[in-house]
Amino acid sequence: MFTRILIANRGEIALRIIRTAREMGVECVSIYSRADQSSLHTRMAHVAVPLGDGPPATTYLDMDKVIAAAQETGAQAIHPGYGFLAENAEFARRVSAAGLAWIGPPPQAIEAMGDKITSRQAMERAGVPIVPGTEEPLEGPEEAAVIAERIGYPIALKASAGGGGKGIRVVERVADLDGAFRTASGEALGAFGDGRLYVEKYLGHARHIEIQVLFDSQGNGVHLGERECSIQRRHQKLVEECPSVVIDDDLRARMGEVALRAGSSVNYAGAGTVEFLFEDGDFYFLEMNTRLQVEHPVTEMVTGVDLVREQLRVAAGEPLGFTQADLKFNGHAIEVRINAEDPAHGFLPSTGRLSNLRLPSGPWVRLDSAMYRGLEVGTTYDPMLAKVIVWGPDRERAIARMERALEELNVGGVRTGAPAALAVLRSAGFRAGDFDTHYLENLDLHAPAEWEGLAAAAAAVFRHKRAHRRALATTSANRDPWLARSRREWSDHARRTARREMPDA
Amino acid sequence: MFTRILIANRGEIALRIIRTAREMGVECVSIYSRADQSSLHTRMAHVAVPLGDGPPATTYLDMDKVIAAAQETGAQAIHPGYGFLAENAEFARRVSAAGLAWIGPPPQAIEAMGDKITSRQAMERAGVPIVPGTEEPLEGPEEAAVIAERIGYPIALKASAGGGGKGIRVVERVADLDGAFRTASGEALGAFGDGRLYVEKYLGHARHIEIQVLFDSQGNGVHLGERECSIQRRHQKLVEECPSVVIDDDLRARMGEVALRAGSSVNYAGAGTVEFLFEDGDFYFLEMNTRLQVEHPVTEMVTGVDLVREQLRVAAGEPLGFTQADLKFNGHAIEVRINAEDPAHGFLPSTGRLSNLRLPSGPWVRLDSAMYRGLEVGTTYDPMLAKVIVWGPDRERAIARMERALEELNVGGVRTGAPAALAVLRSAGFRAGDFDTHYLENLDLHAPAEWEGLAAAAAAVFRHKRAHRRALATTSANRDPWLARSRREWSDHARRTARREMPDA
Amino acid sequence: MKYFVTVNGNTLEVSVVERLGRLRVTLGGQPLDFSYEEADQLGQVVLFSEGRSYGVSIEGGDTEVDVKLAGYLYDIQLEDERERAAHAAERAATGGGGPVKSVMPGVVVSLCVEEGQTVEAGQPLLILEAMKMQNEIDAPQAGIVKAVHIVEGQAVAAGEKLLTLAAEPD
Amino acid sequence: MKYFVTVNGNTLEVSVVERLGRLRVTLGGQPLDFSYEEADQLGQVVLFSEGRSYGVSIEGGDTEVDVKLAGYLYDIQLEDERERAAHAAERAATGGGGPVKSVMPGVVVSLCVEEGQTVEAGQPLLILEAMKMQNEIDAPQAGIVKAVHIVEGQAVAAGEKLLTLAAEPD
Repeated sequence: MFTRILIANRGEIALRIIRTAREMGVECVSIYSRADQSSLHTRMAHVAVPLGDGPPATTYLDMDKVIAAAQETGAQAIHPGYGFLAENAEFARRVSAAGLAWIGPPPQAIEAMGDKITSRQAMERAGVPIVPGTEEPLEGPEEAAVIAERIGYPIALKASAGGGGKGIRVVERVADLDGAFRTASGEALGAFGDGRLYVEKYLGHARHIEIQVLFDSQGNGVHLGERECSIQRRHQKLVEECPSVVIDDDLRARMGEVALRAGSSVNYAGAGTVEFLFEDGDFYFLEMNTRLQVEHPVTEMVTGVDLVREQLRVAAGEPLGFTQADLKFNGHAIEVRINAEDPAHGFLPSTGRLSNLRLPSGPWVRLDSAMYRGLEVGTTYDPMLAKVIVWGPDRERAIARMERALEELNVGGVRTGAPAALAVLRSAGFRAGDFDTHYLENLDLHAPAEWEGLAAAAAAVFRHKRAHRRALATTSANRDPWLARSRREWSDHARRTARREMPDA
Repeated sequence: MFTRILIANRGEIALRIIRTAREMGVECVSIYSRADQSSLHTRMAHVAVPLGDGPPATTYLDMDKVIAAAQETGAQAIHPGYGFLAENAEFARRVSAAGLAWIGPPPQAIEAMGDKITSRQAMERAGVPIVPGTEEPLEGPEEAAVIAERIGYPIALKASAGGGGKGIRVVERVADLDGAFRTASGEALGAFGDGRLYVEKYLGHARHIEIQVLFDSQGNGVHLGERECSIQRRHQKLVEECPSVVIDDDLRARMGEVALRAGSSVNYAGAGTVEFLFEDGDFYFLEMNTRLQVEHPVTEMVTGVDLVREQLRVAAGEPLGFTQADLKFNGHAIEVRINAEDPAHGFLPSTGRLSNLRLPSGPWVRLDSAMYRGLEVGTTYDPMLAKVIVWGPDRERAIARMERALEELNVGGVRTGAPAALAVLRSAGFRAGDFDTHYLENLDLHAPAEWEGLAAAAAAVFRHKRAHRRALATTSANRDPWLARSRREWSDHARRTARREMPDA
Repeated sequence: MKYFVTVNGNTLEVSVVERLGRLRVTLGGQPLDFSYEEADQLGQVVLFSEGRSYGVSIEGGDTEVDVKLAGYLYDIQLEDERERAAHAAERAATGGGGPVKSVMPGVVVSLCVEEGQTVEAGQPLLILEAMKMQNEIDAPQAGIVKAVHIVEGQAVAAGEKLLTLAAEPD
Repeated sequence: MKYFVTVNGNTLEVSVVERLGRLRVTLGGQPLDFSYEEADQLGQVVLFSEGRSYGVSIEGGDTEVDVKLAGYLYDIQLEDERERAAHAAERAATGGGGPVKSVMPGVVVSLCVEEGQTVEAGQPLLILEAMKMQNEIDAPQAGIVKAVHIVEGQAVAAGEKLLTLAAEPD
């Protein structure tokens, strides 16, 4: 096993990896931008390497800097987390060329799965079912219109180089095609440096179901069951669970077998996820994510397998050491992502300083979080601040536990998607297991009317007390005009420095 | 099921109960003393009833007030937690007499097990093995000396009415008997209002192993395996685990059977724990705790059973609905108690205001805590602030996970026993499973020499920076003597109020 | 003091009077059994009302307050009588139009309308990129684009005015 | 500034000099590669030393500091040169005796010695009840009880003087 690894990431996933590495006795090197110098991943590492003051392109995405940081600190391997350089085959190659181990699949597997179009072709050849649509990039909206006519509306325009919901637009009718093509292509160009799009039949009431797989470099592979990820907003997952209510043992075995075939066909190694659309008992290959996924904890809670540990073991050349038959699925797990966003305003990003944190804990509640009091949430990085994960012996109890955990959670200073997740958990359709990827779009996300009056009264008293405190301050300051001025100056100064001078406050 | 219950407790256990009740859709009434008005158990309840400003005797221990609070708020049942009124048979009777359900065993069972002496007699009749010693209260130290001569030193003096390590003294030789008798009796008188003591053979290298049992009121009973609680300081448990390395399936079944027999003999109902001393393959009945125990979470993590849920179900008259064969033991769990105490100074209590909290979380880490920033830790209540619980697929991984979690934990403002727990987890004897109830006494609890220099340098820089800040403040203040005075006055005022005026700080 | 409190689109009248440290709160003219205890100085508040207690979190300023209660967020706007009158006068002057503000910091990647153009409610006004997502900013009501305050490529802060709409003359 | 830093019973010499915002630290006369960044104002500090970083927590005052590092607590006493000289003089004057202070708040339930009595190291001086436990307070060294500052039944604060011991004359 490695004695020291570098984690080429930040936020909750960097912490997640640090935690397992520490438990394995493996030291961690963190890298950090100036903005992240007080972040938890910086504080919890054994060695933290500054990458300077700049946007991701000159820090977390700068391959030279990242590899140099590993070499200078004696790290033997690099874990990319998710996002950033996690699915960059060139980076994987350069890591290996630098004599370091890459904690991820072989670069060829990343490449084969990284391009939506070639991956569709490869999967078709491997006998994996796929959704009807194009495989070549579209020339323009006109070509999209022709294909849409053939496969029928609604269709989805997707970025060839895309992922994570960026550069995707659903088009219901030909009139919207031009505009959708323009914004999707622009977004794809901005996000991936590649504005090419392809088109696919849009399944109207599909569920998003994915299979976690794990391969060692000796060619052994197992699947760890499915994750149900249909609760999405803006094509971004919000609530995930394991298992799915629509997948029985037989279907799990069949989807697992197909997912393993997909991985084998590209000589996969390490942890990966094969995403499917599921509709009316049929499933279609969507894409393979050649990395650890945000929602991996629900699989961990149900199987007891630490996926990061397995990633490190596989990267160090160890065989899995267990077979499909050794894996047991126990109970039910749910994850809710805590994003800085405003569900009442179309999930637009929310920014601010985390001033007031009340974090959920207690029985069977897991918190994977990078939050701390004082954290500045801006728009430079991904808005995901934390994940709340719960386990229960069955789905009903897991839902009740997550409701309880979300009631305990309070993130002050920004708005988060947690109230929307709570609305999902309390909705009849979700509880009955009857939902698809559009479920959240149609849900009423207003806070319940029951407490409107109480909330209104509380807000009025809040303002009253603010005014009262201001009045008191003004009265005492007004006694002497000179004092009033000096106090005001001091007050600004105090606002910046008082807590520094009062470590015990 | 009840729709509303009252929780006659405070701290982490009140929160623990609130969490399960919320998940079951049962509303919670909390009671609180003036000192606890901002505590989490007060904030997280559906209804919180103030019991006035006073010591436990006039608040949490005042039976009239507690029962009145339940009646006034429409609670249908009372959960006593542990400590306070949990093992008070009179209270249990009065709760029932008031028409409320008692979430605990029948008063007769509490009584039968509450007196150490009568419980020993009852267990002897039921065929449960017991430790040699007296059953009658001692007349005085002279009688203790006579019996000690017969059963051999070392002996243990114990409070007849005792529990929780209070009123216990181990005596190695006759010369120490007088003093030990006096302090133990005084402590027992203070803690329980009853200074009577009994004497028992003190097992020199025994382990403390206990069996969790659960009975419904229809007479069905199951055991949920053992807990290993040998890591103790001052007769108080510090580290607990499930399972124990010395208990195999056969022994677990035998001890479970004996524990069930002990419970049945007193017509037990609800959750309870039968404590044993274990030495050289033999086990002796120590006592039965007729309540939920502090360390119950390790059993929960390994069995998946929510013990508080089962308590509520049993109290509501529901049958268990599962049998011994349905219970599966999965993996290994460890708990560390976070007490406000100073391991470097004989675990004496530590008091202060929690100024700086960094709480562990992440994969398979559970935190049962009543801590929040600003909490005043005094000497009025039990010093236990929180419990860290981890699960792992095996003992080795659970230990590594707990080490990681304790490294993440920081409780600023008071000292805690966490470093001592870390020293235990890292000691060769503990890792080998080779320890007894004296293990902790003989452990070197000094922080490792490795980082002494670094810590010394950090402390010096800390002082340097304090001095520097003070110098800066003095220099700028000295520019104008009038200003210096006003600033100093403001500064004192700011210390008290600045945070109130800066909610975003 | 009397406040007009808007929550979930409903405007409620709340009056708050404090006498000798005791709060008296009315909601819609009816007295409310209500107490308000600050658990810390960060916004954690314990409310007691009608025999129930609520551990809530309250943050904001004078006119915009977030109340978090039982996991839900109540996004609340407050006006006192003077502010309400001023806002009503302003609405009367602009015919119900007003500024369209950015709800988040971002960059204007594309402007879809120009000054003087008539727009329908829901029509895209511009595309704002934030956190690597392109977000369409739609017209909150039908009207005429009275002024455009930004240009393509411009970085805007949260709360910054993007355009001003005027209600269409009848 | 030079400090005498006592940790785990060892006294180390540390000097700290800050020039133009850069720290220069020596430990036992040897330069230490050391940086100190405050992560917040509550005591969370990131140390960098000899190619490693450490997320530590530091609390205390000028002479008593708790450094928490990797889950361990380093209980540290600091003296500067002036304080060290003063303490040495004090020890010389009292012959190595000094006050016995309470390490916790509690109530004196029983006093086991009286003024003028000779005590051995480890001999019980009094019993202090705190958090419902009776704690024996033992003599830290052999000596003579020079003064008793408390009476039975008295409540004492942490840090309060209980007795003063004087070293026994040779």
